[in-house]
Amino acid sequence: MVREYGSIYNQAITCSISLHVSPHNGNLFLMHAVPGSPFNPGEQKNIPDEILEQIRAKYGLDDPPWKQYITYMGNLLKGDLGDSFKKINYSVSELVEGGFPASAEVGFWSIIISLVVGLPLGIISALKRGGWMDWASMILATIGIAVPTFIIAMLMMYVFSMKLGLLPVFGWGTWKHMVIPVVCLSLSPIAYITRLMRSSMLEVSRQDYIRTARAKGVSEFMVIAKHGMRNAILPVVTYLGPLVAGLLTGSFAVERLFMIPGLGRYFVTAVSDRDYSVILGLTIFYGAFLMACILVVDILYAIIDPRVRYTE
Amino acid sequence: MKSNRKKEAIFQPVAAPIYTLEDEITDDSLFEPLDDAEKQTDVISRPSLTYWQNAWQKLRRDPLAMAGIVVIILMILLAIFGPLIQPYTYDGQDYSAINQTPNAQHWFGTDKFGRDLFVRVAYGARISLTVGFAAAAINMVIGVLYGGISGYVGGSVDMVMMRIVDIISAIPSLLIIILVMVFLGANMKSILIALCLTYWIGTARQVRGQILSIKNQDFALAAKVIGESDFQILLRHLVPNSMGPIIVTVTFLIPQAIFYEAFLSFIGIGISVPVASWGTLANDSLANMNLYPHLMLFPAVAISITMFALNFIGDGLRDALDPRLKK
Amino acid sequence: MKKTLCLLIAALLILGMIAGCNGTTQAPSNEGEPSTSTDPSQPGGSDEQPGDEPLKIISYANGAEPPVLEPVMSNYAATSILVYNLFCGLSRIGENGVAELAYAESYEVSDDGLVWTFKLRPDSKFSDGSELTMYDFEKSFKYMLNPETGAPGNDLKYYVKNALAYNSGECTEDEVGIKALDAETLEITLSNPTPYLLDLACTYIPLKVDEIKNNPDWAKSPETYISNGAFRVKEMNPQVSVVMERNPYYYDAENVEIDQVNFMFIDDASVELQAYRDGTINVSDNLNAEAIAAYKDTDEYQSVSKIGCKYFTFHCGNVSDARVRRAMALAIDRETIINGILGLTYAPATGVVPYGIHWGDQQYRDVAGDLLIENVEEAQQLMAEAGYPNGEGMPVLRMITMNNQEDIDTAQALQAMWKTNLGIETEITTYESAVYWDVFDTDDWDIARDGWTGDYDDPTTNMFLWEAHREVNEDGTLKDARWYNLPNSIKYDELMKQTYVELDFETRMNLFVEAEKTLLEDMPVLPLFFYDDSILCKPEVTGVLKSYIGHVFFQYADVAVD
Amino acid sequence: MNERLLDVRSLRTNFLTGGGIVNAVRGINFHVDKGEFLGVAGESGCGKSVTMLSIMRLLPDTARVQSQGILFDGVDLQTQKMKYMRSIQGNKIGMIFQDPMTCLNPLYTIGNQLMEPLQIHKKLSRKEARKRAAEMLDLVGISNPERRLRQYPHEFSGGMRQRAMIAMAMSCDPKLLIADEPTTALDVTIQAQILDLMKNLKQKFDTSTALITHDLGVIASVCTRVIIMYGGLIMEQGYVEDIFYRPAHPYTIGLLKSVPSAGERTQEQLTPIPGTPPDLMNPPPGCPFAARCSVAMKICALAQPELHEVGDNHAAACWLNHPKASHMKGRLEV
Repeated sequence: MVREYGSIYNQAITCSISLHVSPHNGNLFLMHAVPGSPFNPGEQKNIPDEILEQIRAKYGLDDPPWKQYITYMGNLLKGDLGDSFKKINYSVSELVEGGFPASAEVGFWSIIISLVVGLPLGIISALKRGGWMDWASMILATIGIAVPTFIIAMLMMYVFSMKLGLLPVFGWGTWKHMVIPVVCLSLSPIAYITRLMRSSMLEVSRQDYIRTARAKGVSEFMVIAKHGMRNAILPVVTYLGPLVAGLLTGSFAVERLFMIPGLGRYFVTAVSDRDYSVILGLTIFYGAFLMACILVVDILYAIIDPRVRYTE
Repeated sequence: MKSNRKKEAIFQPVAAPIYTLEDEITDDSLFEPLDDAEKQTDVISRPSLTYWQNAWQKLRRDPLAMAGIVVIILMILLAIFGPLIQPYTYDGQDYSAINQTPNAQHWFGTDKFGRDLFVRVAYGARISLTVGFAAAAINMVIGVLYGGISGYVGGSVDMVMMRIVDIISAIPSLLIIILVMVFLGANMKSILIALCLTYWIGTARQVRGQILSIKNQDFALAAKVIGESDFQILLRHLVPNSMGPIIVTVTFLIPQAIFYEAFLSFIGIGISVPVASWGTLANDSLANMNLYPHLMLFPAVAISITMFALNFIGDGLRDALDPRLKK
Repeated sequence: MKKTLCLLIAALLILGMIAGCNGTTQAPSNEGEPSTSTDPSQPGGSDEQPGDEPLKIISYANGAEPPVLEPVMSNYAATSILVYNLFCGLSRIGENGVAELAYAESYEVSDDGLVWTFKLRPDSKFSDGSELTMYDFEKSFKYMLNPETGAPGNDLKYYVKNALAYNSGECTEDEVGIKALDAETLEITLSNPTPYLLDLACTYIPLKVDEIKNNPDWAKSPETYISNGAFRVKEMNPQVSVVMERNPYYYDAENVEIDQVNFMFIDDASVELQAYRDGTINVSDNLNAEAIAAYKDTDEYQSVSKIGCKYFTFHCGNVSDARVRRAMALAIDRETIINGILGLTYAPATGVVPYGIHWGDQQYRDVAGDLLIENVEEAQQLMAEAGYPNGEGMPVLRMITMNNQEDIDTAQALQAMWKTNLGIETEITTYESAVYWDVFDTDDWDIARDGWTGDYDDPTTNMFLWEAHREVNEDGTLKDARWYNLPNSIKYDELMKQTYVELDFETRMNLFVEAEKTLLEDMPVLPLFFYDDSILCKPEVTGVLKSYIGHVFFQYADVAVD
Repeated sequence: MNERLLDVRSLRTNFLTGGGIVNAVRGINFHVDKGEFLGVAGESGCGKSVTMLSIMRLLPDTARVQSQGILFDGVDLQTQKMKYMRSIQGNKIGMIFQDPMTCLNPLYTIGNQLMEPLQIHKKLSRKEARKRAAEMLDLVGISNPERRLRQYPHEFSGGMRQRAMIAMAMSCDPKLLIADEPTTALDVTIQAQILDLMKNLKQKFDTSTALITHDLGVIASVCTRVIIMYGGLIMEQGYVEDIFYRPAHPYTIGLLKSVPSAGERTQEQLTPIPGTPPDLMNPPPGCPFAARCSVAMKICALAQPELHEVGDNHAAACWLNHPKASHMKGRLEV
């Protein structure tokens, strides 16, 4: 069996290595084209320019981009992602290791919830098409897209922590802190998964093999759960790869609002601070993570759909 | 089959036959041959509708989709005529009327500069809707073409194209956008270009997946047999058949474009002050949301209603465009 | 066969869950003492031993986590608040907010005011009990100036002889005007007499330079973060909080009531307000309009004037007519911008030197009087004189600002006021802070957001900005305000040079007033407001000192623990 | 008259569509006896598939079924709840469909789908079900069944898939096998093999079979009795010989003329029936075939003739059988 998956494995691994390196090359030159440098006076111009030049020289920002590229590639091969320009003496890998568990935890639970809520909603609204159930789940699913996350976050904070006092307002540590962020994070994927599932379930329930299954006396539940689900889940699986990568590496808005010590905020602050090594480090980390998720999705797809295994 | 109460109306009562073979029929004329006139052979009972008319009929009967269309029309009217109804301009400041809650004079109240919120929301509609629709349309076209070609051609081309997609999605989009802004300056054009550089990836992936699964179905092979060019097959057969997921992703693109525009404007890349879009209005009001809730309420409600409307239209469209789906 | 694959996937997932779910592991750098992750949601930390009397704890928040926690390498306000609670220099800001001697027991000044000799307080120690000598002071100052360190450094370096020269590599370490004659005495030679040296000396802190040199990660873990101030580092939770405990080896340790300070990092001001309301923090220093509106009239609200002035700079090359600049300065209503639009408690600027700078025991501003009085008619008349009656013929002016809410709102208010009062059209462009100052160095703008917070209680801290020598780069090209080689700018420069050598207090102060008047005649800069710093303290927290440059000191504070 | 297995009395099935109500089946009575091989013939759209699906209750939600009774093995299916129907679907009544390419779930192995009815109805363990499934595959003529069970539908050819379908339908040795155009999608050679297979399965298990097709050739080769349907009604029913040699309904005659009789080398002209089947949205009052019948009379357009005995177990619904219409009968060339 593993032999049969061979084709997919090597295809995915070769391209993941090739991908690994390429975004980061693009990135490096891209960054040097963007104006501004990591060392700038910030709020007020209280550092004379000569000192700034000095600091930039110390970090080797003055030498031409291709030279920096070589030095960067040098230590990359040694596994050192370099130090952050902004957070002095913190290496990028330290930042990533420090931030990743928190982001992963929130991301992981929001994936679970978006699947646990999204899939059934999609199926129900497909089976009861036109009925009030279809209506209700579609409206619920649309909330995820229509209402901006920060409004939902603020409302939930207002209701659950301020008024009812059930949940702490912010901070990190116990599961209670995760409830609102996870809900905010999973609303949008729920909307997407519900719609995808509804659309593909409608498609599948019209197929002949569903009627054959019924003609075999298979119970309605089993017809949907066994025969219907497996076929209908395929488009959702393709969407899972990028979704998992995106959620597990944290979201800027949610982490900033709920003070989650995660990775999400670095994706944005690194760029506005022009913190080159953090940007590069994060891109590589995200790139690798994305490839891993896509690899898992490819394998999952092959497990579910035998036809994919055989088309060389 | 559900036996429901309307059953009788469905089945007309079986009328007793006026003649039966056994009884004597006196009227011999009954047995003259039926002349052709009376034989209406191929009578057309219902007008045959074109594909689009049929879709429109189905759409018309979907209440949610209709409500959606009405709301979108309202929003467009608001965008065009809103600023004209009120005597105020979107940037006219009036320090005697700072942070007023909605009243007769200012329907939506005023912001901290005393600017009329109704006019700003109406003006914001112009920007947000154009950015939303334009970005969604462009991204859909790019995404569908890219995904379509990648899915249809398959093999190593597909692998390469998909890896390019992964590379682009790995590069932080903010970097690309700041770069665009540097060369093109902060205005609507640069936002659109920026949004169109990174947002078509989702559609491309979805369309590729769909095309991959339907490209070797019979109708596609049949089209190939009658000599249609690959491009024709892709556009006239494969893409219309993957309308479902395409519409789903498009209804996602619009809100993402609107919120991202707000984020860009906030970090100084999007539209410059004092022009405002729904996104920036909502962002600015975040700071003192509890003090002046009305500043947050109206733009947020405007965004949400439009998104709800778009999504219901999207759902209605998806069902209507699917010929096999009987209502 | 297929089963094995499913197991593999399942294992991966479970692994992910375990990795995810074991709560926040401490930042890997904290291998040392088994620090518990304090749950920031209940103040008081988790290490309260049951039974002994409750600890006096302050939970303080001032916006996002500062990028740098090392004292030497930062020019961020948030970091200096942490640093000046952990470290203490030769002098410190006393309980009444004025500089007083700290680790220096006494000092003499040579009659030409150039050589100051400080005597170290006997048996001064670092927070790990190790000996603190004047050699540490000397080595710290030179380590900070050393070009390799690449540190923004503190303000003393502009005054000490050869300090700047050594910093730019023009001379060796020994020529710098700081020498430790022996373990107890330190001699500082200045480039010119500076009566307010004690204020500057507060920011000049000693470090264990040898340990820092061989352990660059010293500032990342409590064991290696050795300080000598009122508190020392107990715990570090990246992106969440830094916890400090009383430093027993501090020379003034007995008078420090507070046992522990939790520095919490909260990005969002409205979240911080909520945290203050439900008691998670008892001192809040990042107030938004809503917080000010809610607590302005309660005694929990304390406001201190911060010696900083928010102003916009004119590009005197592009906006060359002084009358137009004066008109634009007079035609705006600062009061409405501050209270109506921004909802803050700044004071409208009536000159360049803000409140908080003293003239003897009075405020300089009260003595010098209001040199800038808003007057729209006069402004319109000036515009007419300059040839632009209500704005006709005026080009559209380009205004640039940073992308924070206060700057954007201020810019919009100015834009509208100039349009209504003077008919002048302006166009606002916002930039990220990383890019702003690069655009500021170019010439394609007319009005630019600027501002300055002084460092010491003397008018020069706010007025040196427009001295001639700052206007020119080495290669003679004009810089910043481009207010150079004009009759008033030359007169302003002479006046400022005299203040450096004038020894009599009164005449020196009047020279400043004279200089301020000449500056405001030409108006190369448009003063808007004088900053003030407001904080919220819970009723049971007293004695939290906020200095005139925005630093917060907890060593004089007390918490009524019932 | 041997024992009745299935007795359908005035079955009517309508569909609610956006455009109106489609009367797919307008009241038909027929029966299937034990061990009989019934053929149901008719053009597409005459309601033959809908009839069978109505009996098996496999129609979509928009369908409504009404009847005076669907007696199967003594039980009136019409009144039974879904649970009972499920217990006989696949168990007592097996069903085969037209397009083998899409009738099998592409994501499950043939074995898995084959064992499903055995596990549900016969409560067999996985091992026993797998063994029984292998036997069935062997029975329907698929070589080394063990390996085949582990394969997926897309690894089977069209013919083999149809055999698998038959194996699946016959796995619980049902009393009645309904085959809805089983051979239409297959080419002729495979078609003949499938028909032979069905024939000897019938002999071996003595299951009575209802074969639905539009191809009279297929009916001639396997069926014992035939029902000709048109416009949702039964035009004629009877033994194969009666229908083929003594057709009593113009539609049947028309059908026979439009089918090339294999074997004889004649230059005989094939004459198709002009016109198109009636619109079932508002069906004609009289005989549905009246509009296309060459010998139609006025009465044909007015009233619908019910089935009239014209021989031993041979009936036709046509006004020609009325004594008064004898003069028209002459016009009909057989």
